[in-house]
Amino acid sequence: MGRYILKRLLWMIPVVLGVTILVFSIMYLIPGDPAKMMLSPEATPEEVEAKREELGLNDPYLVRLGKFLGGIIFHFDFGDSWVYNQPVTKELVSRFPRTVTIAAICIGLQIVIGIPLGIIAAVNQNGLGDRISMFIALFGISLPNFWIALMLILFFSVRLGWLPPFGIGGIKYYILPCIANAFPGIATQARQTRSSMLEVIRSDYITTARAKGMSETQILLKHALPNALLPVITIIGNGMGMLLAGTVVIESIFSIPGIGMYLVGGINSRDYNIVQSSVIFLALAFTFIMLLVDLAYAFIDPRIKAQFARKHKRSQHA
Amino acid sequence: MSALVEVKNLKKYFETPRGMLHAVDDVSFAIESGKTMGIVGESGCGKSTLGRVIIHLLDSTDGQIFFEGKDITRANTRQLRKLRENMKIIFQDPYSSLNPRLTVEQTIIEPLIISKKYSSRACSAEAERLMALVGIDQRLRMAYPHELDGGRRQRVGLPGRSR
Amino acid sequence: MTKEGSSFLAVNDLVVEYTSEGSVIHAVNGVSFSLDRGKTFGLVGETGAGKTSIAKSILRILPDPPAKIRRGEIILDGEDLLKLEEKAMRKIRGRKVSMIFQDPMTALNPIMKVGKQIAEVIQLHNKVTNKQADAEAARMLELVGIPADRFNEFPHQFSGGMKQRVIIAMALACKPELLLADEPTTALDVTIQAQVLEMINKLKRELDTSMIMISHNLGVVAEICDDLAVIYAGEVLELGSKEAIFDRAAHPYTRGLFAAVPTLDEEKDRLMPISGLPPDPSNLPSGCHFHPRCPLADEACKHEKIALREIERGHYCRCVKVSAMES
Amino acid sequence: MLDSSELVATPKSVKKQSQLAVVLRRLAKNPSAVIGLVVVVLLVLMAVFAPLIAPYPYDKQNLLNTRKAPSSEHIMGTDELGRDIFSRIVYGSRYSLSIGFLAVLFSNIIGMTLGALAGYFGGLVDDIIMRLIDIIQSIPGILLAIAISVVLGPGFINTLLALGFGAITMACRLMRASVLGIRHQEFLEAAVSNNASTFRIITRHVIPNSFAPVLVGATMSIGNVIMSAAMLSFIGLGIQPPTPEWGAMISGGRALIRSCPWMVTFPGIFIMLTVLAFNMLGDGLRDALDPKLKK
Repeated sequence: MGRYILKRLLWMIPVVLGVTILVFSIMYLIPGDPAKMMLSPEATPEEVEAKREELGLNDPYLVRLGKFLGGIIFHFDFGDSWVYNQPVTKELVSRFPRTVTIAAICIGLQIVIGIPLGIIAAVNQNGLGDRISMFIALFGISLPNFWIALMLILFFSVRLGWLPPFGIGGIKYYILPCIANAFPGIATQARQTRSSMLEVIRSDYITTARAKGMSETQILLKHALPNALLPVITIIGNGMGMLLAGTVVIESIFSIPGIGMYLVGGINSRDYNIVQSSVIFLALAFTFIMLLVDLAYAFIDPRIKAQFARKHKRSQHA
Repeated sequence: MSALVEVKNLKKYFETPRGMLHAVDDVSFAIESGKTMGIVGESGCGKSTLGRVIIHLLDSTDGQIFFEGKDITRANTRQLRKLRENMKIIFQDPYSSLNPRLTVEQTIIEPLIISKKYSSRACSAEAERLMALVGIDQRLRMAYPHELDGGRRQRVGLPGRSR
Repeated sequence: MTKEGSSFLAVNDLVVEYTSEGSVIHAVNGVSFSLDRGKTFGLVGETGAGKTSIAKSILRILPDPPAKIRRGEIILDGEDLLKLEEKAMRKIRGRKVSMIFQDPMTALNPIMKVGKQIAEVIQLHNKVTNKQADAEAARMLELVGIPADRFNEFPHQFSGGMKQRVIIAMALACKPELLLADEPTTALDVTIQAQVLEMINKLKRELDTSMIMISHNLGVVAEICDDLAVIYAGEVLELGSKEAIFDRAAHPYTRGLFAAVPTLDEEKDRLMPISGLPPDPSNLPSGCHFHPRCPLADEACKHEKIALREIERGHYCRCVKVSAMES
Repeated sequence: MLDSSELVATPKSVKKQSQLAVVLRRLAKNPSAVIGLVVVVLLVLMAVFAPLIAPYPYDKQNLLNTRKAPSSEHIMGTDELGRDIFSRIVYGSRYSLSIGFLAVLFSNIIGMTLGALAGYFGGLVDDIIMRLIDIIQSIPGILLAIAISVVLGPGFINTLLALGFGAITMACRLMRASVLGIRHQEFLEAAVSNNASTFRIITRHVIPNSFAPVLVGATMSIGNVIMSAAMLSFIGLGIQPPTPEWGAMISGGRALIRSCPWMVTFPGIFIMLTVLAFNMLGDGLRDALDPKLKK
């Protein structure tokens, strides 16, 4: 098992490098002169040139990439923001916990609500429960989360005044953002859990279990669920990607000072380094989570575990 | 009369992560024209690989293959084109040997079209003849594989002749 | 093989229908047979004749939509299984009656240890501790020729033949009185097929298990069954002891089946296949279902239903063209 | 498990059941797919005939009645510059639909080619393509789009490229998976033994049998792209006001959510309707093309 973990960790390095280089290159290679974009349109060419020099935009690609990568790898420093010259890393690190809390709550909701919904829908396929929950789920994946957020604010804050429309504080401040961000995730989780369950329910080993005289609930718990949960874990991982991206918008609507809001700020002020670093930071967080998902998958799926356990002597049976 | 097909010390090895796999290891035999040769063995003993090597779906590692007396072991693409008009393969699993998106007629005339020797009118006439030859009902001409059972699918795979 | 009275299992006039995309599929059309304790009964027929539906009806594991048992009785040890409610039926599945499936590759739970899957059925039907169940499961593994130290391995680490042995061990773990074997060797290689059949036979004798063997392979049936029924389009066309049917096959369909099997001794250049194809189960031909493909068919066969007649003691045939045999 | 061999209904009269006819017939039987298709067609008609449908030109300002609630005159009210919201939504459909179609078209063409190459040839080609896809996919789609569109700047084409780039990965994965599925089918070997050229094998045997899941994926991703485009406009990227893009309209109305909520509500409803229609159509297509249901 250790070998598998090591292999996955080793594989992380090229991915992390790849992500960083990809985002850096996108920001670098695509046309458009960042300096000109940042300064006001009336800026004279000299001013633009001075800005380019100051930001080191004239250095060749490899030099800039080397500096940027070096900064991240050796002392985890994403450099300074171009507009305010504040170190970006400090901001990212301080804001990261808040973004992660929202994402974690949303993943929690996605698991606690989405998975059972999917299982119930699959178990009584084409029944009333199935039709209703799947219709709601279909809605769920079609609603943009920023619009849900605004509708929730409109209803719960403006009309009813129960919940604060923005800001941070106690639990109350997290309710609306999490619902808005998690709703599409819950819907996707329910739909995909349902199709994974249906796939399992139709397989032969379920008939074998029935032929053994097991009750439907026993079959569901001991045979159907374990097999169906494997693909579901990957779905949770992907859902995390959507959530991290979703926080960008949710944080700006509810003005929650997370990385998302910082990124949107960077966009408005055309501060390339903030945008670049925030995207990379979130992407790395996502990659790390996907690593955890992979490891969880390997830990649960005996086929992968067995592949790497075959080296030792077969365990003596009692 | 020299044998129609002769195989001398034919070998086919596959590299696998666990070392060299000797799928076909020094096989020799000859088949007279019109005769049927049975190759019997348990699964995984290399029977299908042997067949695929002989008709050049797989390249041989060593040994020689003769067809009508000529050495075709290292046939180039042009020779292969000619050869493949005389050698046909019928597969084991009727459910995966037919393209699910082609009708019975399209499947039968596919080799005819490729050989470019038949006009479209000649193709459909030939298709009709071949269907009768292998005992497929004419009204199944436009049927798709998923509408046929195993037996009929094998018959559709039979003709495949382009001469 | 008596019709009623002391027989261990009696299936009477079983009718099973499937509904799919609007059309009704008549899979089983009034099948009746019986089986004495310790004997093996063969169900022989082409693919799609309804053999599996009969077996699944006995164990009542037909998928309810779309399948439906319209009519009939299945009397096991004097008790009609179709009348039992689900809880009681669960007591019987795996304990009194168990089943071996056709495709070993998918019949085992891929992420559960092989030994545990056997121990599960033992614990289900007997008040035993985990350790006792595991020990019994290990013993069953040894019984089917698998070293007990592979108890903790997973299905993907076994070949097709070995998987089928695990399934057999699982089916026989609670010493069932009736074993349903649905083409257990079809997915296996010939040499492994022989080993599995030989093992089933040995265990059957040791545990005095009655068995229903489903197969489209006459060789397998000849080797294992005491009596057999030839099934065509969900109906029994011929029923009798192995000797009666193999030596004095009466129904044209049965004779056609035997003629279609290549034999090693005679030099034959062309096999004698039965022309045509099994009928469409959603609209079966009237009268004798076989008449469209039957060389002897005439007007009489085309209209009324043909009854199963006893042409010889214990040998039944559903064909008007077959006269009673002077035994 | 239904024993499929017992259900093989031999074809009574084999009418000309082309693949397309079978799929369309099954699609028609699925109510949600039909609704989806109808709504999509209506939206396309609305986009095409926008000038006829919209009561007012989308940019006509009327400073006399700004921020008006929905009334008979302005069924969806007016915005802070007195422009009729309904007209802006009608015109906005042009941007949303065209971004959705074009981005998915562009990304699927590239994605399918890469996927087919990776799946069919395997080996080094497969490794290189798939490692690249892994890396691109480890950046959540919208973040990638944000990074690209920040640099490219706003505008229709830039947004289209930004959203299209991310969608390449899904199309590639789906195509590769289904090509791998049929790669070892014997009918491909039969094609080789019939002297079929590689090009003919790919175009006549491989692609027709593997494009189904990609088509389903594409239909669903049109909805996602439309939603992402709205999100980009919402955070100030992508298509900018005064162009009547739905996301930008919602972003515009955000500050006035208390006083005139209709500015935010109606565009959102249309986004939801469009995405819902494509998703319903996608679900319907998936069932209709599902090989298991083929028999």
